[in-house]
Amino acid sequence: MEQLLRNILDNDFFVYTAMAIVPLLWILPYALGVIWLERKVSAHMQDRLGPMRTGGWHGWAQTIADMMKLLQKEDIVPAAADKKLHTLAPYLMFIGAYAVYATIPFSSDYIGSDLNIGLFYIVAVSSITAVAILMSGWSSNNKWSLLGAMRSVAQIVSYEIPTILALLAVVMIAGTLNLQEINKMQTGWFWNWFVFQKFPFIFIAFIIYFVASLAETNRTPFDIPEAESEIVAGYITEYSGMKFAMFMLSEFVNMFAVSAIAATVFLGGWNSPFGEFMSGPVWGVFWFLSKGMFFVFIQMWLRWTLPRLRVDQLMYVSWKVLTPWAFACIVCVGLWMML
Amino acid sequence: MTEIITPPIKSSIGRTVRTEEMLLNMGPQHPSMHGVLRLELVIDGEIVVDVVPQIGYLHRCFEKHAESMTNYQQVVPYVDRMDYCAAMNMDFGYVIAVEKLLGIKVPERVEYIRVIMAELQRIASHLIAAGTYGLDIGAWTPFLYMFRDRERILDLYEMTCGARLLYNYMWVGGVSHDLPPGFIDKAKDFCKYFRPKIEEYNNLLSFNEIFIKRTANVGVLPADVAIAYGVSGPVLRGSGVNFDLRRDDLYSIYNRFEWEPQIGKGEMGTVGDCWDRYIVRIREMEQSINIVEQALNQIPDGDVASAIPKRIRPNPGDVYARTESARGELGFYVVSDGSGKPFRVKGRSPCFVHLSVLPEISRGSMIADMIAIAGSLDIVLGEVDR
Amino acid sequence: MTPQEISDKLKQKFPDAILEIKIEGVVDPYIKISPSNLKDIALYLRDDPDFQFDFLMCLSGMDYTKGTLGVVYNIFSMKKKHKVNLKVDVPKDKAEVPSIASVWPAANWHEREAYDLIGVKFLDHPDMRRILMPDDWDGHPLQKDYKVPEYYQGMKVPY
Amino acid sequence: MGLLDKQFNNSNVIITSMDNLLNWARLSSMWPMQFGLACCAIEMMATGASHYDLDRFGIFFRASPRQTDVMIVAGTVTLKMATRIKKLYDQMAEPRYVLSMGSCANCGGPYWEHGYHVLKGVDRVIPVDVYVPGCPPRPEALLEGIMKLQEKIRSESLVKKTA
Repeated sequence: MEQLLRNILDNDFFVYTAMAIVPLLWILPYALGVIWLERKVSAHMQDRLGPMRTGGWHGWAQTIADMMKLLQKEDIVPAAADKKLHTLAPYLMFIGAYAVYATIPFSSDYIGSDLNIGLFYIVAVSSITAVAILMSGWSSNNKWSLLGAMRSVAQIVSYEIPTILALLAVVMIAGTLNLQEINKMQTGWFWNWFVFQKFPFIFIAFIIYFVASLAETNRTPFDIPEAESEIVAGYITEYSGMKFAMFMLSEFVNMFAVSAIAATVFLGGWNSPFGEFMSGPVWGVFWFLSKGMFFVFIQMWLRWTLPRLRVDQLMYVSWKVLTPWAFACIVCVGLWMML
Repeated sequence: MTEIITPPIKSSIGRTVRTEEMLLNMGPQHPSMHGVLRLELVIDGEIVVDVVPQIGYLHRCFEKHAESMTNYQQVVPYVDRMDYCAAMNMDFGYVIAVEKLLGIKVPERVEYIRVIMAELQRIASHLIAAGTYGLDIGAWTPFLYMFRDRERILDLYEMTCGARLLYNYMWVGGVSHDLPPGFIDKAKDFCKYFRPKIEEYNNLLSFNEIFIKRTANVGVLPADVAIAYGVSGPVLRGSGVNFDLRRDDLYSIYNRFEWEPQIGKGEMGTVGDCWDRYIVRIREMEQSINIVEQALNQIPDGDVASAIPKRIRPNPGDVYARTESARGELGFYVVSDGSGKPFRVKGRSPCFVHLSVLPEISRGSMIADMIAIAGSLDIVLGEVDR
Repeated sequence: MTPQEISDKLKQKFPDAILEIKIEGVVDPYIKISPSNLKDIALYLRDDPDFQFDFLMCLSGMDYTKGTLGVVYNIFSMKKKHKVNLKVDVPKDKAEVPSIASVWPAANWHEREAYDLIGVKFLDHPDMRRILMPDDWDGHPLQKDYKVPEYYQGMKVPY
Repeated sequence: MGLLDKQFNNSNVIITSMDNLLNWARLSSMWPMQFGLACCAIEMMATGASHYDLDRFGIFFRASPRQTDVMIVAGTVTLKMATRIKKLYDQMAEPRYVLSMGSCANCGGPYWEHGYHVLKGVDRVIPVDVYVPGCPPRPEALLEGIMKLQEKIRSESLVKKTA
């Protein structure tokens, strides 16, 4: 991909901006689609219809209308708020979610930048969102958002540990942090995906990763930072108009990023489940996106069925349940590899 | 303000670290405050140090209106609007009080119609209570399912008295409209349709692991504190006290049906916690279905408006009559000075009393528990503020 | 216990406090007592083994329009399943009644409401404030001769 | 500036199509504030539930006043609550509308005569766009009120300040 661009426009700056634009081609239509999908999925789960009137068949233009309405909204910055931080926070949140796409392999040909420490980079960058949330919570000078920010930072920080440990279990087998290599190791039929290697342990690591990723993106049952019923709207209470849209966008982008990593590391990103049949660079993109969307759907499904955990129960799950189980998986995978 | 004076902290920072509780106004506009209730929370981090409920945001001067009406019948619409989630039970309470004052007896058919309507209203009100309780704990979907089933009850009401929420249906001495043809088998279909639905709610919400974790052992209300605070209804029965006005202080014809008041047994935690109060309401719905089905089978014929007095002029005196509304003991203290106008009507509202218990059982809990306890008391502000 | 036995036992324990007893000819029998020793009558009703009145059903303030205000207590016993109604009358200008919030905590909010709407002050009540009306509201609305204010904080009140 | 005003007065093709687009966006995604006062709030919840489903119109209940553009005043506004409603209205972001649901919010409703603590109509405190009669209004009446509000938004224009 990089070579292709390099000989079209030889100047480095243009090449890298073009490379940065490519994930946006997927993210923006995806965001519009998934917000509409979430409202339709939640509606049909709740025995109702969801958006129908906007834009003809089944309200497909609902998210476009939402975005354009949010564009017209007055951009309120509370009087006593810290103006610079308040306006910077949503964009920093989007950066945190968007930067992860740099090293996610969309297909065998296309990867943003083929870092050989891809996974390490992803885990490091995804903690920017915690900084952005704290910034938004503190700067909007509102008790609700302060409470929401405190809760969400505690949640994200304490759930990064099970995430990393679960990914570590896979890295032990793969032997490399480069996501393209990890993917190449999982070619062939679906049983040599990593999820089914060293059977029970990597599967448990996958479950731990998925549960921890729910907490990373503040999705139910861990959606305590923006708990509607407890602290009004958490750290986004004081945001209106475009900044609120940026927060919503980064939440959904983060959702896909997390499920993309799960698909790549555990379920063989762009490998087709039937070996040679339907595999190749273009089919690879299809397989990768469908696995990603499958996880996004499960996250939506969980959101509309499960109630919400309390803050201390949430911490209990992270420290007392997920982390010990993750350590156990690593030890067992290590023993398995030794014997 | 707790001042941390432990030497290590003091030496490390060089001055005392002053921690301060934060006064948080869970204001009249709050998603889970069931209407316009303001809770002044003094919180230390996540722990609620003290709660002061501020009410009065929906005080609609019911007692002043009751005194200014020219006739006892005209008070019924205002009584509907006291607890708008259970308007039939409100009518029932007021009408029983005035009939006791007048000393008149209503025909059999009217008694049966009133029991059927009151019990259906109890189911509809418990559906709202359990649905919004699921919302407070964070589960969105049960609310929608429960409102879908509640719509079927509202269709039954619409058939009979034309209104969905506030009916002005039970008059002093009778009811405004007789049951329309086809009501009885439509109500029977509803009972058959609704029984398996309770099982569905149990699988979806009541025995959901996270829901139990969020509600068991939270906001425990011991039985003697409950009685001292005058608590009644599902909240009192949730604390294990087997007391139900429909059986212990008999009014109307509840002794002709076999049903069993449900009490909290502390299956998921201690007796009297939020889960007990919630499960008492769910199981009470089943008992109400039994009552409605038996009443539908035994209902006699007759004219419903025969005993409605043309001019109500009770001789001077006062009466306190109480009935079991969906939320607890609803009492009306009616005083008459011999003229046609009521001299004074005081509504004793169960939610008003339950709200006074709230600070007692939520000190030291967390904010999320605070919401769970307030939800489990099932408070309707129209009745609290009257 | 029947209302007759209750009132006789009370009459025998507090001969001077009982002003009037009415059993027949009334829908609900009641006992009118003098406000001064309301507190110990209440304690006696609650603690006496064969009374055990532990459930305060209702406490309502009354305005008897001839310059006298009043408070009516309806009390019930969960264990013995019997009721008693007490009435207390006080002059309008010095409307003070001892508070029984310490005997039955249920009375706490009811007394605040009676003070707020009728204007009967309750002595040594833990938190004697208005409960329903805004704190800066003047007058007690449920009194028969109450005049509705023309404006409240800039908002026109009457229609 | 004079020239530019005249230029824009006769709203030519660009302005009108821009108007339609912006109005369409505003009217098809109205986010009301998640708060109800009294009996009308129960009817509003029933309208939001599956049987009458407000979500079909793109209506999504938001909890914080900053992210809402419609304030549905559902129920009796008492004097103690009126100051709060004024504060909530001021907190809402600018293109905002008010839908007064129920006769209590319209003119004091059944409490107009003896309600010493009831505000006789929410339009004494905040400007109201659409009044929905009824006590409580049926869900269909609320939906009709919302569609009336949508018509009103459809006729708004960037240039000419409509009534």
